[in-house]
Amino acid sequence: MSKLKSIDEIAEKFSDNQVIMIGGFLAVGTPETLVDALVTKGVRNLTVIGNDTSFPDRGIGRLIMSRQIKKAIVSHIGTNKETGRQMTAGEIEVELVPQGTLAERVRSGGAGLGGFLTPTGVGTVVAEGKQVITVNGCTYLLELPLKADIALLKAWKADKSGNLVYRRAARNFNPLMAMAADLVIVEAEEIVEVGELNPDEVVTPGTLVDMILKA
Amino acid sequence: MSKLKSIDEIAEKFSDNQVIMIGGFLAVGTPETLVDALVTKGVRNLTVIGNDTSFPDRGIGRLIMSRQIKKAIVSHIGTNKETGRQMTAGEIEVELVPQGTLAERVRSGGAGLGGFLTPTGVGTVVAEGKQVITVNGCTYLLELPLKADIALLKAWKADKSGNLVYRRAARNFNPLMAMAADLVIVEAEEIVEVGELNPDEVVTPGTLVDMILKA
Amino acid sequence: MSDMRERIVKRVARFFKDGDLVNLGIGMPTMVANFIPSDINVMLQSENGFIGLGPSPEAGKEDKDTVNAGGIPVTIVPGGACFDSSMSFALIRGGHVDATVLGALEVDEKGNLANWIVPGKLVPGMGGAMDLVVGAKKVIIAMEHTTKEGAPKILKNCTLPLTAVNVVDYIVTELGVMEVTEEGIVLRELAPGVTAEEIQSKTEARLVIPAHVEIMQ
Amino acid sequence: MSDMRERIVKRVARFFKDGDLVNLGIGMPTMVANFIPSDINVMLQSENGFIGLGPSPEAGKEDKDTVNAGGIPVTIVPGGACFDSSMSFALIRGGHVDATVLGALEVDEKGNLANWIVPGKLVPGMGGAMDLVVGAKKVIIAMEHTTKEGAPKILKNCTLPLTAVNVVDYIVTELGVMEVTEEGIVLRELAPGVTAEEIQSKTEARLVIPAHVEIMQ
Repeated sequence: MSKLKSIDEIAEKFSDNQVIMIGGFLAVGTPETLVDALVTKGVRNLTVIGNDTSFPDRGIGRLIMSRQIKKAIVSHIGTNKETGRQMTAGEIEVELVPQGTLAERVRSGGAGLGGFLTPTGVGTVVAEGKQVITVNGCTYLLELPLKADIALLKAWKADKSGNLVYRRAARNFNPLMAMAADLVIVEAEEIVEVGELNPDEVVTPGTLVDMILKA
Repeated sequence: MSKLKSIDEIAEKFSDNQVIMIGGFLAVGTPETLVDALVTKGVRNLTVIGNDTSFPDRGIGRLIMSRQIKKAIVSHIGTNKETGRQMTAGEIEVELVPQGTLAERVRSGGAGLGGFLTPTGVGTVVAEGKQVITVNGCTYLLELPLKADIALLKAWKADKSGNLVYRRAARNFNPLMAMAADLVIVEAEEIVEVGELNPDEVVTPGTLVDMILKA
Repeated sequence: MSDMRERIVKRVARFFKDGDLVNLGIGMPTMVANFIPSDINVMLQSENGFIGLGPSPEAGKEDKDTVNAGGIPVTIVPGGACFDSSMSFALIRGGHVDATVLGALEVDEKGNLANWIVPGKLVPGMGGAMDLVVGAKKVIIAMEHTTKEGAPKILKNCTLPLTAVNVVDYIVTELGVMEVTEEGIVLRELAPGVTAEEIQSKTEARLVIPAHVEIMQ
Repeated sequence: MSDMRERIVKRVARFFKDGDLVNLGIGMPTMVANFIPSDINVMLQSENGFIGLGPSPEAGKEDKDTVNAGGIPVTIVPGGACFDSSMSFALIRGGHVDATVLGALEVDEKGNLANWIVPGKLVPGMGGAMDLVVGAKKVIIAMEHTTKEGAPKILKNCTLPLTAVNVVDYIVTELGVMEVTEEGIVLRELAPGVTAEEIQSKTEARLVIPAHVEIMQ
């Protein structure tokens, strides 16, 4: 069965209350066409996991502006003042996670780990409510995995079986999220035939990808 | 300062009692020239971390035969009967680690994590002496990171600044070990100028590599 | 390959669905690859670092870097992908492998599995087996029903050191197909000419025998 | 750039050694790149996913995928390498970054740092700062010595929510260079024309002043 899908077939998968991971770092490496489809469909009460809430007119920032997000799990909201306003007003919940911890939590979710010990955040508000574990005299926080119903990813090239290659700084969270969601949807700048990618250059194996859209 | 070194310059770094990680899986992706140098120098009481003890005439297997190893931390010894004999006779210590746990322990060491929770090994002898942690109703073992004094790695291509590219199944533990040792020594099949590798194809950034040998 | 083994691996191959990612253990499980139905696309993972395990290369065309987890030269099919060992086991532990097929020394009613060590004798190490059986969505044991001496291998309780607890989903032997459930080991299929009494007589665990048991094909 | 800021970033750049991997925070720390001595090779990491951060591209040659952690178009120098966010922070947390340069709202005698949140006002989020200061081998704070209102930022105890505990190694301001040690904050260098009394008067923490203090260059 072909993984190449129309935007309508993809939009069918969206519904209220989903947990959605969205690749990108300040919208670089964010699948804007897939975000368009989320905005158009108007699903609500989403929990969104991503690096940041981007800018008001790009990526996750657009879902903040359209008020479709109930909770954002991100490392940074400083580039989109509306996120801070909604948070302060109690309109949305924002869980701020150190960027390295966020990346590792997504990786843990995808890798079947129950969590990991990190020195990051020890002695700060990030430690609140978390188990503190000492190993060989060093203190760590136990951080737990993140998973999602859907991952929306951006790739540079995809082959028709879903093997993905990324480009420069547009890689960021995309390969991690490809592992951590039940349904993985990719927007690719270029789609090539199976066999055209060198197996050594593939970053995300096609088996992880469910649906592919030409950007 | 050039990272290109002679085998003699490299051998100077070896000494008794070191903890050495050696890349490879059944000797595929193992730097045989660097193992040669270890054997020739005859350093003893080594702790070796690798996937397996290979075959008697290849890779880590040769260090078993030459009796330079005090302790092996590996996932498998079945292809080298001498390892089992030495272990049973109490001549060496063998810590058998599930392969995925071994890979993750090396990764943890390199990534500055204090450990991770894995479901692998729960309810088996692997769990003995380890902390068992329950998260959201699931049971995990706390596994601890591994680090080494030296990592001996094999790459397909290296540029002169140490950026590495691997080939096919020869990648295995090499990129993980590149992160987890104080001194990282690489044997490369081909050495190219800085700038010849596409930044997107580099798997191990050159900053991690200290010494490079032409295979 | 003996008829007995061929029957086992042929049946195992029918567990797979189109699009599945499958990891086959060393030995008899490896042979399952030869019987995957041609109308479905199944990708094989080799835990030493790639997806897209293909057939043996022609003589003289072996590539030193392209081997399976047993060190045997293989090929990578179009659409394959290579990765490091942490990614390989992230795929395995993370539930991205749809099925794994492994041999066993012992299996028991609770789905416990022992297949990596015989104390005082063979200590090869667990390799990737512990991760595979914990992580794969479906764990299929492919083995001869009894030991060479005729002793049962499907037990009430495993006696050997465990590979993992409560992980086995299906057991396929030359006598039949069994499913491990909360209610115990359910007999799902019987090989042609084998009776429920016969398979039970060679099994220490009590088999749950439904009204309808299919013929194993 | 003001003379004051130029003095700070020039001095920070002299902390680096040949072969160092360095991560520069957003704002004043970014400007340090322009003053790295030409006789050493320093690679810059951009935590959004690469090593080999280079200068801005020529106008019209911007590449949408090649931006720094502030989203500004940059270039990648020959010898650069790209990776995902977990690798980026494995490098950072794992101690593979030799130095990081960041601004601060407050630093204290114990090397505690507050630079990510002003309760009730600015809540941008910590981004990668918490990982960077915990993981980098050397943490260098580059900041103006006091607030715009003239209040000390180098305190006995931080009052704002912390970024991390006991992580700061050096503080470089327009007035001098200080090292955080077990014995407290030691004054290492004074800017030309600045006296120990003056820098202490603008610092809440008690400075340890050795017999010999260099002139900051």
